[in-house]
Amino acid sequence: MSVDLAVKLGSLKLRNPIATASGTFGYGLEFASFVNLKSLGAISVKGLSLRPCLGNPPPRICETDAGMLNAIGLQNVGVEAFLSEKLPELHRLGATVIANVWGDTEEDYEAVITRLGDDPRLAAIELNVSCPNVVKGGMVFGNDPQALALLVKRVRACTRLPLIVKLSPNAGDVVATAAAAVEAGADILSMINTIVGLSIDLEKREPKIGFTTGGLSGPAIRPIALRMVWEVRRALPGVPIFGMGGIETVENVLEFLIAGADAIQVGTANFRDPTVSGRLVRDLEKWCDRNGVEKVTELTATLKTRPRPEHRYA
Amino acid sequence: MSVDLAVKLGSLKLRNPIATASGTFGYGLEFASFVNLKSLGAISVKGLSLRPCLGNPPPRICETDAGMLNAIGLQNVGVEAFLSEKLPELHRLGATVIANVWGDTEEDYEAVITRLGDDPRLAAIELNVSCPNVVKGGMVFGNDPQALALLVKRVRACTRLPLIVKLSPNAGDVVATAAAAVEAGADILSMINTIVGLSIDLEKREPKIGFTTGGLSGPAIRPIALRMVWEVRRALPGVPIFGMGGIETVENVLEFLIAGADAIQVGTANFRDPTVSGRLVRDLEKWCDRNGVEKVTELTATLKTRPRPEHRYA
Amino acid sequence: MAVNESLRVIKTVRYDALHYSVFLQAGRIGEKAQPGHFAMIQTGEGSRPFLRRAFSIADVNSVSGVPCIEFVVKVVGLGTRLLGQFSEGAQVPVLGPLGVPFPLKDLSRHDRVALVAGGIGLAPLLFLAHRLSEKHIQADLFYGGRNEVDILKRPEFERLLGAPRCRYATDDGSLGRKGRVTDLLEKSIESGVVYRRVYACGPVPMFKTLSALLDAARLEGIFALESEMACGFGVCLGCVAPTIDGRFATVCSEGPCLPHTVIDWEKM
Amino acid sequence: MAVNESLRVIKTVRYDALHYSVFLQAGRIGEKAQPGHFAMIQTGEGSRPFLRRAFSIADVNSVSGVPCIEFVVKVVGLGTRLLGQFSEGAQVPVLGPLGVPFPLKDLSRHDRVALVAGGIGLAPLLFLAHRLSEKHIQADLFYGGRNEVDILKRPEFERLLGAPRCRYATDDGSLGRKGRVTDLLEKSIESGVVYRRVYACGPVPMFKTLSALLDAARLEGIFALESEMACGFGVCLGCVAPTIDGRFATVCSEGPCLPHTVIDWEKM
Ligand SMILES: Cc1cc2nc3c(=O)[nH]c(=O)nc-3n(C[C@H](O)[C@H](O)[C@H](O)COP(=O)(O)OP(=O)(O)OC[C@H]3O[C@@H](n4cnc5c(N)ncnc54)[C@H](O)[C@@H]3O)c2cc1C
Ligand SMILES: Cc1cc2nc3c(=O)[nH]c(=O)nc-3n(C[C@H](O)[C@H](O)[C@H](O)COP(=O)(O)OP(=O)(O)OC[C@H]3O[C@@H](n4cnc5c(N)ncnc54)[C@H](O)[C@@H]3O)c2cc1C
Ligand SMILES: Cc1cc2nc3c(=O)[nH]c(=O)nc-3n(C[C@H](O)[C@H](O)[C@H](O)COP(=O)(O)O)c2cc1C
Ligand SMILES: Cc1cc2nc3c(=O)[nH]c(=O)nc-3n(C[C@H](O)[C@H](O)[C@H](O)COP(=O)(O)O)c2cc1C
Ligand code: FES
Ligand code: FES
Repeated sequence: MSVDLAVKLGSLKLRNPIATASGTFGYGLEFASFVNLKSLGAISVKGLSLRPCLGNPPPRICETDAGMLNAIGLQNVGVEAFLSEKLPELHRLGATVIANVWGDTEEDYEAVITRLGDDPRLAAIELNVSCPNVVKGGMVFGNDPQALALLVKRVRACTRLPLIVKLSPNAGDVVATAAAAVEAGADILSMINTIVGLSIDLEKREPKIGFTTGGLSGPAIRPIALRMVWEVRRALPGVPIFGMGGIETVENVLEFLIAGADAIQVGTANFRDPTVSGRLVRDLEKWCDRNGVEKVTELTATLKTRPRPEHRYA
Repeated sequence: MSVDLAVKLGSLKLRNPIATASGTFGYGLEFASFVNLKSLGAISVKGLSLRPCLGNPPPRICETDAGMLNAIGLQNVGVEAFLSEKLPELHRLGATVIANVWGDTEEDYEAVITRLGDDPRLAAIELNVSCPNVVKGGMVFGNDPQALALLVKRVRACTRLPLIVKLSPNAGDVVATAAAAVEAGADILSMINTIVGLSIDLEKREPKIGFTTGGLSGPAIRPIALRMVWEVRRALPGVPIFGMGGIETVENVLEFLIAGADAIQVGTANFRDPTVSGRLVRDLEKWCDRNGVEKVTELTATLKTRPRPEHRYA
Repeated sequence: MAVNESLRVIKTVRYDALHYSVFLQAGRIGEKAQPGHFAMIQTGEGSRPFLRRAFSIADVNSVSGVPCIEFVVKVVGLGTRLLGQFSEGAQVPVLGPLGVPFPLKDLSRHDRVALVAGGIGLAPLLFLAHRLSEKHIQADLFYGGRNEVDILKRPEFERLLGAPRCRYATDDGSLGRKGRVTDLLEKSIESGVVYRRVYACGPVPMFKTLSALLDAARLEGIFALESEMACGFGVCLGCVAPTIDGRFATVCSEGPCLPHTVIDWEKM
Repeated sequence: MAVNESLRVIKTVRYDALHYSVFLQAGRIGEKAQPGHFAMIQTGEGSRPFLRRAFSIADVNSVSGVPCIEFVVKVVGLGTRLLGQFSEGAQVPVLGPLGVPFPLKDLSRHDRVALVAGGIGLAPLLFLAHRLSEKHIQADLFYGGRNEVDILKRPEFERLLGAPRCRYATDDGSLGRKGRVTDLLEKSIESGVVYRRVYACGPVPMFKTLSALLDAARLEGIFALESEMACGFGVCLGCVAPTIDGRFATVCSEGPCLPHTVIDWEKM
């Protein structure tokens, strides 16, 4: 097999298009015995804040049909511990690391990104402006194109690393937020974060999640995620995209590439099977080989659509 | 069993809160051998337009994880044939009928509702402003609070029947469209219509749906639908709501009632099991009986939520 | 009127890795079934597959004295795989009989008809062959597949219709004539046989060729169509096929058995 | 280090309508397992249930010479129902051994410990009882349930620990003392028995009562906690429990076996 799996998202070069999604792959190291971290396109680590964050009180997760809700509340070790305890080991293992970051305010975002600076052990910074499980910050930026543009402009000045902006599917018009982020300086878009959902414990008449609502992820949201990737690709054809949402199989990966993603991130599937990301790299290579695809980039954004009919009446 | 299942949505009185959703129950008559139509709370018929509509070219449906996509394109027999061929028989069978209507333009909506007028064989009119599978009309109204308000105001003048406005989950802020509809004269809200999704045929590199995108329905969207019902109920506590989205079991029904729906509509589940709606009525009665609930309205909007924590840092 | 019932799995017979017959207790569906009817079957527990799957009723018969409906199935995905894995005695939700069956009443002993099957399209034609044989109507079978393995139920067809009346075509020539099944029918027509009606079931490319052939020979064709279905009884409007008068016909309730002249084959 | 492997179902033994043991081929997980460890098991095919389910390793033993891991399961929903329905020979994805096991090495023959089980909480304590018995450490079992049917594996516990050391409590008095299992332990402590350590597994209300009891008696407790889990190895941060120092501890990787003094029982 001599399939070329390498992809370029602007200046971000990945050995293959299979990355892992923030919050579903810990700090990467926890998966070292299940996946050769070096074999992955990239690893987006759990969302980092300036100070260690405790997260939301439990219950934080529940299962739904073909998916799950979570409201972790961005519990993380903080940027200092990440730099001193996690990143050196990730670097030693040859992982391509994306630092996913967040804050309550614009200043918080600036501070954490400034702390990461242009660290050469990082491949990119991913701005989480779309977490639905926090009271401040998070989705507030992601759902308002203007607030988002201001934020992106400010943080853009804090690093020379490629800047990925992770979009919220909860905004009405994902193309509008995408355009605002790009206009303000985003190099790459990643999409989608989780969709706000609710699930109820009948006995208690309480939400199953302590935070009341949680973010829906998993195969249930895949058609929605795929549609959004396609919409944004069509509207902004030159902007590189990380697609995600319910990816579990190589067929799912291919759907996202064809719809317009340059690379993908595997999320919730890592919980169901911790070896899945490594297997998807191998399956993708095999699929390309069997189907005469020499470079995986041949597939990107090749969806053929038909013209849409207007109503016809009898 | 002497459980009182009756519910009131404003002036719309139903013998129980189990209705069937437009587009998933034909014109009702097709189900007469599977369900005693009189035993249902109500039947919302397939979306009617002034003239018979041919719908979209196939393929129109495909399966997804715990759900399906459809882009039927509102094929229907037209309001005349409905009045002459379907409604008399529905009326004879004792069904409580909701006429779901749509148009390409405001004038179209007005015309079809004027034709239905105050027909005493109808219990209510449901305005579909949220169909994602048409080029004109449909979702264009549903996603823009201002356009929606103008439309609702105009059609409100055309009938004295209770007016239900069916909301789009594809708008960014469902509370804003809900408020606009109510402000403009909607008596009842129904939610949610399908969520725009995409699914791809890998062999052909074409969308599985001829219209490219389709509306996602079924259990996959239930957590999202439930969250939206809860949000709107909280924001507009006095406005009656028909909740729907992935309802299949009595537990699902109860979730919606507790979240804030006064009644529910069963959609895609009718395809998986044509007898489901009748069974849900019986199951609801049994559940109430077993759990000491004398009136089903005791359950409505009884979700107990906890205060949401702000971030806490270590 | 269709019935929604839970039917017991009586037996499963495997022909090869991809094909099998599953026999379900006949129930009320079996009593009502006619050739061309189909059923919607919930092929797995829980929500995978999410929708029921459509299968032609391939025969109504009996297994050790138990009245059964037989389905002949080709594995193409999850649903068709799971349906073959039910253990004996399992209860399977079935909705049927559905659709418009093959027209049959107007045939008399003097008529001769043709059955054209492509691949798994044999299923409804098998049931039809049984009824034709009971009615002593002469029928020629033209049955095509990719190779010998695709040709199922040969002994049964030959017993019902007479071996000389059964002709086969395979893409690789491993059974019968090498080439398309429609070539067999064309030969027969050219040789002067007059068919009162041609019943067919198979893939769309076969239907297209056959349709042109029938038009040229001015023969009546009844095709049993397939389509992705959600409900199976005309309410979702998901299964439509374009008609020559510019409408969309529901394959499940206006079909599946339709005159070939109704469909706009150019748009298929 | 946890292993992700596919293990064969060797045998399933039903105790009653709600309880059973399933024996899986031991694999590398069995080699590494210690009392208190658990495993995440994919209990159904496809996406229902969507997430794996957590089960304590209840023993590592052998069935007809095949090394096995045993899980003792109570049916409470879909996953626990399906796990009991696999046929012999089915391959089941298992991730394990996971979590922090019970501390055991520091015990000597002179120590006496207590095991407190509530309901299905017997599972990790059964494995512990095996190891304690091998090490000849004296252990008293206090085991509570709603009724006699809830009390599983009695002969095995009594064989391992000695029948007089096994005491039971049921809500309805159908076995042992009527009342709470913690009352049994309290009696024993009051009678002057000194426990080097109290190992416990059961529902949260039991843990709360027990925690207060241990605090009052100044005894060390190690509790095997439960929680809803998505990953089972510390990456989703979904399974946390509130700690007395105001943090949230991951039950799957900081636990499941934790000193009772770590958890903030008021917030549970
Ligand atoms: C009226 C009717 C009668 C049928 N009779 C038979 C029969 O007797 N025996 C038999 O084996 N099959 C029959 N089929 C086809 C059968 O319904 C499909 O093979 C089945 O739905 C595929 O399900 P799956 O889950 O295995 O495959 P999926 O995983 O759903 O799909 C696998 C492939 O099959 C295609 N497919 C899916 N559904 C259909 C469908 N309804 N029709 C055609 N292709 C489909 C998909 O596009 C895909 O390429 C019939 C179909 C119809 C509409
Ligand atoms: C570390 C650990 C060890 C366990 N060991 C055992 C064991 O040895 N034997 C055994 O029978 N069970 C054990 N459990 C509990 C077991 O994981 C749950 O019973 C199981 O996940 C329920 O799945 P279900 O699909 O049957 O139920 P569901 O349909 O998911 O839920 C049914 C009910 O069970 C509750 N529930 C769901 N998941 C859990 C969970 N992880 N913990 C507690 N309650 C839950 C739900 O809130 C609901 O009320 C253990 C749990 C943990 C965390
Ligand atoms: C438990 C959990 C935690 C998550 N935490 C984060 C996070 O910290 N930062 C972030 O940007 N996204 C986070 N996400 C979102 C995922 O990265 C991803 O966008 C989403 O889950 C959709 O992909 P999936 O369906 O494949 O899981 C989290 C998702 C889950 C399920
Ligand atoms: C095949 C199909 C056709 C539909 N047609 C209509 C329609 O004509 N008018 C309408 O208001 N909603 C229509 N809907 C939306 C449903 O009424 C319902 O809002 C949606 O499917 C969510 O509910 P469910 O998940 O229970 O199906 C249709 C849905 C499906 C699946
Ligand atoms: S399958 Fe629903 S209309 Fe034909
Ligand atoms: S279950 Fe995922 S962190 Fe514990």
